[in-house]
Amino acid sequence: MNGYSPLSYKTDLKPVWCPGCGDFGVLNSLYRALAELKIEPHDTVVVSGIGCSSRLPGYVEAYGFNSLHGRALPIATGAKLASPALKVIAVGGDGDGVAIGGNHFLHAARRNTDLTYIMMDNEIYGLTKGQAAPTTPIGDKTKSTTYGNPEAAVDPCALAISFGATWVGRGFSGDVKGTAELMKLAIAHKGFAFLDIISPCVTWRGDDQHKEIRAKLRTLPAGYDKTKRTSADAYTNEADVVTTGVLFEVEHPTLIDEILEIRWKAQGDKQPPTRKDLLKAFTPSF
Amino acid sequence: MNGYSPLSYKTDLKPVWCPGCGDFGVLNSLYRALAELKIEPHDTVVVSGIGCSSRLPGYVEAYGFNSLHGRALPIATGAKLASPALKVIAVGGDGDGVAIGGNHFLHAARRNTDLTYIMMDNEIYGLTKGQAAPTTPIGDKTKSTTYGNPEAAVDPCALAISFGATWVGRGFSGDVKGTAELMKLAIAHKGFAFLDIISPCVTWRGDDQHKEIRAKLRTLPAGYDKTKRTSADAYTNEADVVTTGVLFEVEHPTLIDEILEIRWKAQGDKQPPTRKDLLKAFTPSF
Amino acid sequence: MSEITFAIVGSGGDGAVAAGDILSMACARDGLHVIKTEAYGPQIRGGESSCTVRVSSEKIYAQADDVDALIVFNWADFGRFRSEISLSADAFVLHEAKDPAPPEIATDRVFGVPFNDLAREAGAPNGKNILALGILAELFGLPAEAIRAAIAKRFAKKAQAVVDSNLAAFDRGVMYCSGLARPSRRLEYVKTTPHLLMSGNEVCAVAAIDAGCRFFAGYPITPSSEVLHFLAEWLPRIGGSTLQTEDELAAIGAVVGGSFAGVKSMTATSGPGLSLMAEMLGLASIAEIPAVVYNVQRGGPSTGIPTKSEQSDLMHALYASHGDTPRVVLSCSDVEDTYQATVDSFNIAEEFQIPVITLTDQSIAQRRETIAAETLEHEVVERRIAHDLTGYKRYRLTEDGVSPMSIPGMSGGMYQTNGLEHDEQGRPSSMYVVHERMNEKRFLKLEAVAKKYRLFTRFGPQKAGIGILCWGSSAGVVREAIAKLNAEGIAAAAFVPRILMPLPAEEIEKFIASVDELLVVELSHSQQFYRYLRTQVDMPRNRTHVYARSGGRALRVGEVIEQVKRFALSEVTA
Amino acid sequence: MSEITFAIVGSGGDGAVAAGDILSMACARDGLHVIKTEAYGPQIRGGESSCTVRVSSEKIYAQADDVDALIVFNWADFGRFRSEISLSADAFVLHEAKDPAPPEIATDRVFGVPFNDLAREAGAPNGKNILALGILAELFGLPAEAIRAAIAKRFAKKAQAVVDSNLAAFDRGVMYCSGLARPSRRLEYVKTTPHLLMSGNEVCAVAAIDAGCRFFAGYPITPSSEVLHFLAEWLPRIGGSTLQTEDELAAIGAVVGGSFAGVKSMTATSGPGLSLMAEMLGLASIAEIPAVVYNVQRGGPSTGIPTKSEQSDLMHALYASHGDTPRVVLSCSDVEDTYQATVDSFNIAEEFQIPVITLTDQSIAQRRETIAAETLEHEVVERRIAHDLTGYKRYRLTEDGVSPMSIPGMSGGMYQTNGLEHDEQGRPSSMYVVHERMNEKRFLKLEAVAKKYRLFTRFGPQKAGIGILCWGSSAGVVREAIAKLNAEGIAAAAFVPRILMPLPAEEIEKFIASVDELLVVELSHSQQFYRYLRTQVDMPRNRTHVYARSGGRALRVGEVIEQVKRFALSEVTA
Ligand SMILES: Cc1ncc(C[n+]2csc(CCOP(=O)(O)OP(=O)(O)O)c2C)c(N)n1
Ligand SMILES: Cc1ncc(C[n+]2csc(CCOP(=O)(O)OP(=O)(O)O)c2C)c(N)n1
Ligand code: SF4
Ligand code: SF4
Ligand SMILES: [Mg+2]
Ligand SMILES: [Mg+2]
Repeated sequence: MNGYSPLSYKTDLKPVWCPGCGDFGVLNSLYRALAELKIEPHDTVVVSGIGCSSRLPGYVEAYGFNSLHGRALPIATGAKLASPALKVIAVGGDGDGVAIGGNHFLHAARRNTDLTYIMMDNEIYGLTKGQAAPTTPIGDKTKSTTYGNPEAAVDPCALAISFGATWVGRGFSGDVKGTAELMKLAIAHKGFAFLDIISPCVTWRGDDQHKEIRAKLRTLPAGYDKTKRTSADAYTNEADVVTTGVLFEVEHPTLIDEILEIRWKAQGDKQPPTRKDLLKAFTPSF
Repeated sequence: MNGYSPLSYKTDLKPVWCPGCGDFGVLNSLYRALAELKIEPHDTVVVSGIGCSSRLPGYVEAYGFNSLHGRALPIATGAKLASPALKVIAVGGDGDGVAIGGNHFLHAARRNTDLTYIMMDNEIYGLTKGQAAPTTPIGDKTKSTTYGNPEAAVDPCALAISFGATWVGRGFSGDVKGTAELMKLAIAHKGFAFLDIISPCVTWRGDDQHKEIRAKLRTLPAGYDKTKRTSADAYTNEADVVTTGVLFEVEHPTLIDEILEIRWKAQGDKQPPTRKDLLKAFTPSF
Repeated sequence: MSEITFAIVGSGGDGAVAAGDILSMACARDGLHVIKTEAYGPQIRGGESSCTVRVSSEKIYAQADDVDALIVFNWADFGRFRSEISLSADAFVLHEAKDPAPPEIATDRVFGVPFNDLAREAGAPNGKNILALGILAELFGLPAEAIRAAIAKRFAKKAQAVVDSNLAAFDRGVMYCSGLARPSRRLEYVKTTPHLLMSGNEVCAVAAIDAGCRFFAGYPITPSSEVLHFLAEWLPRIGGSTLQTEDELAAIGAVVGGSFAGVKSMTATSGPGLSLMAEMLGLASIAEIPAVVYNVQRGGPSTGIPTKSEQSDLMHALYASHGDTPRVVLSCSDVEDTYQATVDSFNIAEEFQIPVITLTDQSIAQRRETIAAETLEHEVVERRIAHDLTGYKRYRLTEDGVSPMSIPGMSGGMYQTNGLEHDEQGRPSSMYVVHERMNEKRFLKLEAVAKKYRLFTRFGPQKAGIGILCWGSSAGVVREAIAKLNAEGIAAAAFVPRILMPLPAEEIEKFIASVDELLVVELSHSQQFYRYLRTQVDMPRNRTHVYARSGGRALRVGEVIEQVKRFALSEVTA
Repeated sequence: MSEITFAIVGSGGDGAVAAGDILSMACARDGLHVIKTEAYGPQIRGGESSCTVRVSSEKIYAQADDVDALIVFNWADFGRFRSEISLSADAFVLHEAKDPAPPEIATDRVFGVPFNDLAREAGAPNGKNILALGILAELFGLPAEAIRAAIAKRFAKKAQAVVDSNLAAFDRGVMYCSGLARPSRRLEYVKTTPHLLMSGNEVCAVAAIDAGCRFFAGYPITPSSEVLHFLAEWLPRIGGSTLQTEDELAAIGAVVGGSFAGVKSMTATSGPGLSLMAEMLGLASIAEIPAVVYNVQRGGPSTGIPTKSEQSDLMHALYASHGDTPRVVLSCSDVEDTYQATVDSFNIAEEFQIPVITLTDQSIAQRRETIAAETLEHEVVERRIAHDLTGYKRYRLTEDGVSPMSIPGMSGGMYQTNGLEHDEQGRPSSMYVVHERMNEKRFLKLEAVAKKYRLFTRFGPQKAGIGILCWGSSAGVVREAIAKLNAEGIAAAAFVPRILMPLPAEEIEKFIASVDELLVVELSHSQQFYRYLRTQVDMPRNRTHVYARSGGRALRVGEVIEQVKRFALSEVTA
């Protein structure tokens, strides 16, 4: 690869997304972020689940893994732990991450796993043609909620913070440049970084989504203290506005830090154990 | 059954628990709470997962369901939705509920499902002989963490609140009476009530657990505002103390409310649909 | 029998599928038999789509092998389906005149039609699909009046002008034919009473309601989600409810919970979901809780090909879950049969307190087919409830393994149900004798099911030179192949077990004895059906042939006939 | 061969298991062969426990059917195990004198011993178990010096007084025997070089390390957790790591991720966990990612009987996951064999980029057995890496179906891996032709595995009147049965496929041809092994017998002999 331009991260696979889908913006932001951070494609792994959004790895010049619905994070965790030098980015939909994958989201965040996790949040199940997601507002009519969604929506950012993520941000796919900046911060963060990107599904949530969301956008106030868990309370689970920016950021030892620490405690710079050491507990040496 | 005494809720099955296990206290509190609330045993369903603690339904005179590891809540949800007149109580361990069952915990709470969920929290996997749970403090040595647990613990109460539970409390198994009072409130609550009961595992966390925890106990201050999500922040994820009491309580429409509302919207007091109505979309009537 | 198969190919806005819908509904109204399928390109929306409608004067059981009349709005779109759409020898092709036909297509039956211009002229710029219907109706003798009525109905909610302009487009199409050559065949039929037009998924949902299902829990997945959609609309109207769960683990869990609480419950899913349900199937089995799992097979393994058919979830359905885990597996052989299979599934689940997996596949579940309303009737069986609760034992050993059940809310019926091995009271036990006896009890139920549910179909002569064994969606194709072979004078027969677990092995052996050569037909690369048959049936070594291939392309009648001739005739004549 | 089996039964504090440990280690040191098993009552802790140690001068392959010497500290505790412990005809029973033997036990070889009083006298009030060892050593000719050394080692970390008092208790036991009758048999042996004493789970963990595994992800579950415990201690010492995941879905997910990233990875589980892994197995299969899943079978279905053995996860291991999903299934026939099976599992997974399930069961996984250190050696095979990356295609079609793999970090090797059906580049495709070809590719690998890995064992004469087919833990018992039968002059033989998928069907057919009657032996109520054999092997209708029963009780040598005699001799002699 010569140089790092957004275009150089593009594969020759044509996205399957609907015209107007927010995920195009997310993809473009990612190209930009990778280029500006000069990330080596071959040191990068992009893992996704299943959903419209989860098709993204096929469009990024990197090692890609379009896996199972809800299981991007365990696979990403395994790749990172086995090979810590890799840059591992998990991506996927809100259904993928908060419905079927919710438990992995909780535990990957809790462990402060060294991953970037980008959620393309369209408040719906796109690929399966428009059923309610855990992010779909209560009362909304969808394919699976004929009389209005009976269930309260959750805000993935609020969840991420309560799960223990050490970096949490929100972007909007319509703002390619702003979202690219957020991605750069998320990717550069040491530990579990979660970025919720509002990425409209024009097909199942209506053509007006882009306009409606744009009207709701606002940014964090000056002096916002992103190091306090409670700070984000006012900017998550919002009803009529959508606040973008870095909602939360702290430094904690990461899972890789802990693993290295464990290796050190276990063996340090001593000679590696011999076969004899390994079998000692089973050997009747008395 | 004649009268409602704690003893009348006892079955003739002998608990398998170790002498000194905290779960005995939880069981006794439950007998008391059921008796004092005069709950009809045959209208009650107690569902559990798998673990030492999940053996509890066998010891309670009620319809019991000792199910699968991590799946008590979906089963409880199904039972409640299918038959809303039942009193459904889910019980189980911290591993059962926060590790393998974490996603169901999130979604049962989010839906404000009309369930009481009692967690016997011993900060360890008891039944499988002492591996770290997601509640085990960071640094602790267990069977699976030879060099100290690398992962940060989560507080189930903090999670429950962020998941959307409408009643959240914490008790201590050593305080049978106080815990029974909390259980009574939890069972009486309309919606998803979560009660975390610190219930020591003397076998894998040490004989001193009871004493140590007792020393850390404190109660909520007078004037504590349990209706604010943020109030609980100071009393969850605590390091050196354990605060018992009702940490959070609000009123929201419950899942059953919503289901009834949907039925009303769908049919109201109109005549039930006929076979013809049902097949209308498929009938070429033009 | 007079029949014609139409295909309309276009892009998102071209209305290919809408035209197929209108055509199908109109034919259904006039008592014609229809099978309608759709196919899409990889784009989530707005990409290529194709809609195929087979219309026949008599009952049909499968899609047709070949298309007799093709409408192409755009050859680029057609390219995507080139490997899926096969044209009959005398196929009539009408394409947008501005987009000339590629040379390999061009024959004397290929005509350019200025669809767009004509539609615009007719005052319906978006109505070229309707215009095409007019052409087809006129050329092939389709029920024009019914189509016009169907058009009016379709646009009834829009302004009258929209209705009118579309009708005008239709009429313009009819008129346009005066300048066109005539196809070699026209549809000949007598108008009769209307049929219903339904998909397998829709039939399943209606059957579930009829069987008494009042609780549905599910997680969306292609190609089964329509069951969730339908029941989300209808169950609340009859006092039931649906729950869209967080995943399939929860879906089957909620079903087990709902059923434990006494309400008939089901879930619907496809392969990936069924894989996630493996553990809970085992719980339902050991805890003896009725549960119906309707599984729509698609191309596998893993995410595979979600929009296409295959018969490769069979082994998983039969054996998923660790341990010795009895369950019942039924299959649907066509849309109509889905009704019986679904009601039977509930009946068996409830009577025998056992999980039942109802296997179908994308081709049946999502195609629309005409069916007679009176075929949607079936006896409903209720759970055996323990009425005398003195000395009640939930898992009492009985002759057929079924222990009457108490339901939460029944005073005196309290018990503990258990995923651990347990004694008659439901108390955990790790004793071998208890385990062996309870395994026996649980498997006894399969014997009782086998006795009561002899679900199989046989086509063709009682003695035959070749006999085909197949299941599920292959049955319709095989049935048509048998009819053709018989008409040619070839003595071919087929046996279709509609119940797969327990397998009607004796009946299969009788069938085998009644034929010379044996051919197993299935859409599974690893021969799952053949291998499964072998577990219980002695397949004669020297006269058994297996035709097993991957799914992803519909099984063709011609393909079956070719196999039959290869294995039967070649050996008979050589 | 000289052998004696001891059982010690007591409550939590009685030290029955500790005594068995000491005895086993001591015997191992002096080159004796030992198999040690434990059993517990339902109480989580402090309940009844029993420890059985079989000691032999020659290699042994299974627990013994009967106990020759029994120590009972408390008859109530013994009651729990009554159905599991069978006493040999001349069994020697020593029980606490204060607790008189129940009448059905009392014979002239049953003696009351004041264990508690004697131990107190010896200054070791908690040492009655050690005292019992003294008695056993003296009566049965056990290696007393080794036992004393083992006692000293056991208490080495405590005060010297503790060591001394325990040794005193041992000596008091030895002395006490002067007043006792003598048993009819004593152990006769020659001291040789020490053996290792290991459980199947421990051997698996060591084998994984030897095979190059550097990443383990798992979720605790009985009876497999010891693998997690061992690797959590050792992998960090050699630059690897373990992850205790939130559930089994994540465990197998992390393994797939780790392996994708180029590191040999494994998980260990038992039935319920394996059920949860079904979907991800399919992903590993279609995405062609090496993965090793070590599965310890226990009583099923569902939670079943977690602490006991059964061979009933077979069908699930073979067929779990929807779709046509190739995988390899290996089995462990004893503790020692677990080493070969585990290393082979990694070798196959890595070379053929396929998930491998290594099936064992509780009886092998948790019993401790003596093994010679030199048997823990096996060739290690590495993954085929794509070194020339020009025009690289991750899923290139090759002769044996294996496409060399690039590893993240390798420049120029980038590709997309996919659970969707895909072309050679890994790009999603829903075309039939691609699907069929890729199915072929994936199943080709099984043929290549079959050719290279002809893993099976055969015991007994080359031609036999009866041949037994069995697998896994049944093999050891059958092997001993065959030896006894052969010694009796009965020509019995056995065939044990150590690789189950792909099945060495040809070899099995050869075996069948070499015997008159055929007997299938397995611990699965639903005859999973027999049914599976039938999928690929023609089992002769009139000379095949199946002995399949539930697990939960160990298979006995005598049970196998009885079956053999029933099916073979009765027909030969009648
Ligand atoms: C185990 C399993 N269950 C269900 C599905 C079907 N499915 C595919 S994508 C999807 C949800 C899509 O929603 P989301 O994750 O929000 O992604 P989007 O399409 O909206 O980008 C579902 C339910 C599946 N592939 N696998
Ligand atoms: C699917 C599955 N995985 C693993 C297990 C093994 N297992 C049984 S209980 C348990 C955890 C016990 O911990 P917890 O839930 O905290 O209950 P406790 O015993 O501490 O009361 C585990 C891992 C299982 N039964 N099923
Ligand atoms: S369906 Fe929605 S989410 Fe999916 S590609 Fe189309 S617009 Fe995007
Ligand atoms: S192991 Fe721990 S949690 Fe389990 S019964 Fe014993 S003390 Fe209680
Ligand atoms: Mg979405
Ligand atoms: Mg616990």
